[in-house]
Amino acid sequence: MRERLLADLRAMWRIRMFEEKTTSLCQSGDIKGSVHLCSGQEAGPVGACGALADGDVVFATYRGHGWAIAKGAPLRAMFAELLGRATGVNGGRGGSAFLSAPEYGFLGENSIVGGGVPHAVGAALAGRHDGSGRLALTVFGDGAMNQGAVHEAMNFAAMADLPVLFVCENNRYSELTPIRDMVRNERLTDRATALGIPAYRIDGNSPAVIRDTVADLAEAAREGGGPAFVELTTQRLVGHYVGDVQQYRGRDELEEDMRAEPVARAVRELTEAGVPDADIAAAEAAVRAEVEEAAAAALADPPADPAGVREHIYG
Amino acid sequence: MRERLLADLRAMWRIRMFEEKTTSLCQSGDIKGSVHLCSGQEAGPVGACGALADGDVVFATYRGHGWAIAKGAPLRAMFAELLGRATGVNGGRGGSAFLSAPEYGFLGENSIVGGGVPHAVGAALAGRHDGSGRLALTVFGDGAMNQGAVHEAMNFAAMADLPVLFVCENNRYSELTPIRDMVRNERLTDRATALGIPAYRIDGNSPAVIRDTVADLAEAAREGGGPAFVELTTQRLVGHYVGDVQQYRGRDELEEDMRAEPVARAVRELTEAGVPDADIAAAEAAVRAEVEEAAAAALADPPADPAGVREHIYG
Amino acid sequence: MAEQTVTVNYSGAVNAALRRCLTDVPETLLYGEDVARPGGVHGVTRGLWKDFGDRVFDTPISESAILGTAVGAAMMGRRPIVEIMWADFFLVALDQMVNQAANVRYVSGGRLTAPLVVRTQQGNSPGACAQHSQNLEAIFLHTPGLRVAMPSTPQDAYDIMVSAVYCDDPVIVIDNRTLYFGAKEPVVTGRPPAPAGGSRPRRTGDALTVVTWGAITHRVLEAADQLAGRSVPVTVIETPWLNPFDTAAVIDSVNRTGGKLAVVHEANATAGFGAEVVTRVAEAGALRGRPLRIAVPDARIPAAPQLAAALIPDSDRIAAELAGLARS
Amino acid sequence: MAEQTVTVNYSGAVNAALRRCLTDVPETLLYGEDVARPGGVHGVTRGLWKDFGDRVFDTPISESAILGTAVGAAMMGRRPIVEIMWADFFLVALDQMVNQAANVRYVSGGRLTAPLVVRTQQGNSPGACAQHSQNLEAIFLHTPGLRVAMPSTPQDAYDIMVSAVYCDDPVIVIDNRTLYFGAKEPVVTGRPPAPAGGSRPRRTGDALTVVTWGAITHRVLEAADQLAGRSVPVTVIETPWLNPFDTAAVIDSVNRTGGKLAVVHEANATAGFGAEVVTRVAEAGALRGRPLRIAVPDARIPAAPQLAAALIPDSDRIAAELAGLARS
Ligand SMILES: Cc1ncc(C[n+]2csc(CCOP(=O)(O)OP(=O)(O)O)c2C)c(N)n1
Ligand SMILES: Cc1ncc(C[n+]2csc(CCOP(=O)(O)OP(=O)(O)O)c2C)c(N)n1
Ligand SMILES: [Mg+2]
Ligand SMILES: [Mg+2]
Repeated sequence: MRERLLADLRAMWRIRMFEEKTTSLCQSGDIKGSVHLCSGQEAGPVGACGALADGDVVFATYRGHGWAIAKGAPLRAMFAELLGRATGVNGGRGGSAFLSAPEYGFLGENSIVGGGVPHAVGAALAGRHDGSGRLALTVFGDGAMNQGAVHEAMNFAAMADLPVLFVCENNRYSELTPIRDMVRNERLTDRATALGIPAYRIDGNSPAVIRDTVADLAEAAREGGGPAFVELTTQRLVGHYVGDVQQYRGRDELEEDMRAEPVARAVRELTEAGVPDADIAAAEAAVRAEVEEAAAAALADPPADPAGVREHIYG
Repeated sequence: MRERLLADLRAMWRIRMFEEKTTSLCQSGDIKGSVHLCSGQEAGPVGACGALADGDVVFATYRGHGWAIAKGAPLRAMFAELLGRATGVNGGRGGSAFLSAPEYGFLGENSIVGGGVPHAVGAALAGRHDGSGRLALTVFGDGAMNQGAVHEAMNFAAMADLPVLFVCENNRYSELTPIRDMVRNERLTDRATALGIPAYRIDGNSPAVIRDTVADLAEAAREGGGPAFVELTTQRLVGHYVGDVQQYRGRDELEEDMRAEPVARAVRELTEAGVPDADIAAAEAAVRAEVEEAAAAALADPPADPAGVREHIYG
Repeated sequence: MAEQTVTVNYSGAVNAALRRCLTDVPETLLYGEDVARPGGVHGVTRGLWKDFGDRVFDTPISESAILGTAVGAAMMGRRPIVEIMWADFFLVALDQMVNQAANVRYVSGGRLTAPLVVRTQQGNSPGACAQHSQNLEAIFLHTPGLRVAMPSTPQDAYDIMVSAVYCDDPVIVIDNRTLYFGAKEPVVTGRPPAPAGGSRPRRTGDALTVVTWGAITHRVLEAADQLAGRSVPVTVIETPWLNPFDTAAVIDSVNRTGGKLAVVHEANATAGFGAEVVTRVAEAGALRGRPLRIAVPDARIPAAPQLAAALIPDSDRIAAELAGLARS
Repeated sequence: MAEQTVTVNYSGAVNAALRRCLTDVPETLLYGEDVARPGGVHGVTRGLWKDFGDRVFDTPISESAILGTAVGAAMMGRRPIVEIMWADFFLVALDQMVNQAANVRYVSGGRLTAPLVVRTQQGNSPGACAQHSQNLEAIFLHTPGLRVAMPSTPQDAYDIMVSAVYCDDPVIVIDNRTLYFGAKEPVVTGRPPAPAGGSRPRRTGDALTVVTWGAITHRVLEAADQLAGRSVPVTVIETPWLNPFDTAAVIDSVNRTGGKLAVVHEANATAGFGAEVVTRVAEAGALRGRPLRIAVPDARIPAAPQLAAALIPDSDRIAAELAGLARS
């Protein structure tokens, strides 16, 4: 268990440090445009992807760096994508908010709220006919629950008994607006239940809890049980986008989030479990070195070449 | 109670006979294009509109003749609209599936499934600010529950505590497809409940039950209780559109529907209550005369004049 | 599949093409509202569900889910053929075509593709309301990444559907319901799929060039025949493929007809694709004098048939306006 | 309201216009995602919620509900001003503009109207992805019943917003976010609302006429100034109102510049509104020689700034192409 928690912590650090490095690359002007970080939400991708099989696919949102990384997208190619380098996972065309890494089963972020959710349902439909029986996981936010396409996609998956996991990362905010002000019934799982989809609201800051839940639901779905819905209660430690000063959040709330967030919590749990601080520090240093190295390599990569900018519009 | 039931029967006959006359005008070629009848579903408009106040407004679908008539749209102007006459409620521009009669609080049919539902929410929002406190009722079918705009509109009304009544006429079919095949959980009211909207599934073939329920919900909504949802269990006695031969429905089912439908049922109840057949027959004859007269007048009305066809595109 | 001539109407031709693709292309799926058991509200997909089992199915009234699942399934290697019952209904789910399907290949640099086909039908028919009468091809033609076709004959309905299914890009095939139950005609089936694109010279004459597409093509041909009778021979080029568009054939013809160009479409004039055709010819320096655009004026379409008829050009009006251009 | 000159940037000008309308027009409402308490993701609506209470509110991420409720509220006599945060997001709810708002007046024969305003912003900014970079005005311009404006200066941002609110038709006002935080300029406020329409002659010169709109207007003006320096004086007509479009002013100018016409827009070329402008001038018989269309090529917009820059015309490229036309 200690080993696994340490492994989870490493995996979460890779994402956290990727996001931190990304922040400084935004501030230095190397990365242009609006960037949405998942700092504080690392337990979701680490836990969920840990329960997926190789052929399974993930469809995420603009806040999807962590999901791409957890599915195996290389850090260097991820940095390169944000930096507009030729070596980026999409050669710089996707950018921070719309990148994909299909070779790793990461079928893409999406910058339209709810836009990628029906894609996951279609991927599961494809799996029924291509013999793979593939499971599709789609992750979206609390606010996306109010977008029509999400409702339609969930009902479609329920109707067709497709193996889709709908993962709602409830970080309590949609951009600058709290979800509690936008819904009358805050139990978002009720919406899935109403469609006949088994739904669970779980601790979104525990990779282990998430992994175990997703593993069970994935198995049920593969056996023909149809879709399932999981709400992860979590928090954003940073603004909606890099530069959002979050005037809309009180200090107490932020401090509470700092205590709850999965990285600090994993460190606490490991210490309590008797893992020496030195070992933890060593692990942290190792991950940081890996992340810095990847960023440095990406920064040294050649920029995407405008010469090819009109290729791949049509086949 | 006998008086009220007889009055309800008259009101339902006006709609039923309007639809029957419309059918023959389609068959004779006087009415062109696809026409959707509400035969079998008359209890909804008669019961619900009976519980609305004058300033309240109704937004319906292409299957909305009955709702327009129940709100007071004159039969002659309704026939004239379907016939493309200048005297039509919209001078022939709306037609069977997209007509409105704003003077009577009938804000329109809509030929886009779910398209009119957010309009009702907006009308209620307007009522909050124009001092009317107007209640808005929107009616749609079972299949419309799977359309994103309906989900969005219901959540919006719930979030803003707006006085909107969402009325779902569940006639068990969406065009040629049974709703039970398109959803996993047939309790459609669960979807409204999940959004925090009180929801009721009631006898859609009893004007009295519908009127009483709507009256209670309307009062609660006016007092600031926010929206409510009512599912009317009912049936279509005819095809989705005039000409639909309904191969997808078994004879037994149709016979059962014939027994359940509100007009025959009202006649039965009145007879059981001791109302002489002669009185019932007299009432029926009177309504038929009114409907025939209205149709004849509309047929004699001048066709809408193409000369004005480019007016009213902009103000 | 062996080449063979069958005698079918437009809807039979589409059905035959779908049957062929479902048979020959195992990756295909066919779904949409009422397309399976009911065989489609216009009967176009009749019988396919029986023969292809769960590859053909009915869906909820959820256009975003229909189109969105098609995008996802196509990303994973299927070739979904989905139906949007009326083109007007695309508007509740256009995101899935413009923001989603059109971006898949480009943004991934070709790592992903979206080889899906959307079948729809559009235009006015007597009594149809304003929400069931629009011609929306220009919206799709303004969207890089999408392919668009509007056949008007049973043979093209068949050939274009087959080409669309074999095409590796998202293709929207737009029928017009008034054509579905036209006369039966011999249709050659079973030929190898042609690549997307190409145009159809329907009439030849040196007075002017008319470019048109979709159901109104038949009115243009009637008009052309009237004019031929009045010894005003016009060239009619039908462009059932609008993307890719056969610009070269159009320019070439305009050069051969003294730079005189007319474009006829059922969509309303402003910002319709007719303007694009005129502009391409002008950019090529082939245009002489004033081009003629015949289209529905910028109004909504009223339900009463005589009102709609006052807006939609018929063959007499088309002939009169073309004659005017010929004289100019 | 008294006439007064304030010094504000583009976003301040929009804010001032909204404040004025909320003050003077009691029927107005202002809502959309993050527009109230947060003051808008771009800060454009900052402070309005504090001063106008529940007439200004935040909504769920439900564009169909935002636009649809605006249509319903407008039918009942309100003048809702709603925000679609990015024009790209219209595509999840276009039904409410094209099938709904645009039909209200026409189909009811004027018994109902839909005097709503939709504020949005569009276009590319460095690093923006393909789903946040489109220019979609042509879709709205192809829809009879809608009004469309694309201001590029603080004064027009103010004046056009006021005109839009007083207009009795649905109006879409499209900003470009790269303009929001430009330089502060004196803006005259409090003048009586002007009717929708009109154009702005920004430069005069007899070499040719350039028609443009939106943020790219500034690049066109830089190009025009370069050319003036090289004694190639061009006329630049900015058309911030695209519907109604000032066709007369454009034709008149083309006549005065030897029939030479260029159109510049940030939207991609094919079926963009530039083709409509070219066609109207050609139909009027005012076009001489080949028109010039400067636009983004038909591609998606990649995120990397240097890639997007290779597609979006800058002032040098515009100047070079205009010079070519002038020489032709
Ligand atoms: C259809 C659509 N509407 C609005 C937006 C603008 N937008 C981007 S992110 C966002 C908030 C989403 O909140 P949530 O779903 O909770 O996800 P989170 O950002 O919290 O992860 C909004 C409104 C969008 N991208 N797409
Ligand atoms: C957005 C949209 N999709 C599809 C259609 C085609 N259509 C018209 S009626 C209908 C069935 C609606 O069923 P239901 O909601 O149960 O209403 P009912 O007709 O039974 O009253 C469909 C699919 C449409 N008009 N609009
Ligand atoms: Mg959130
Ligand atoms: Mg139904």
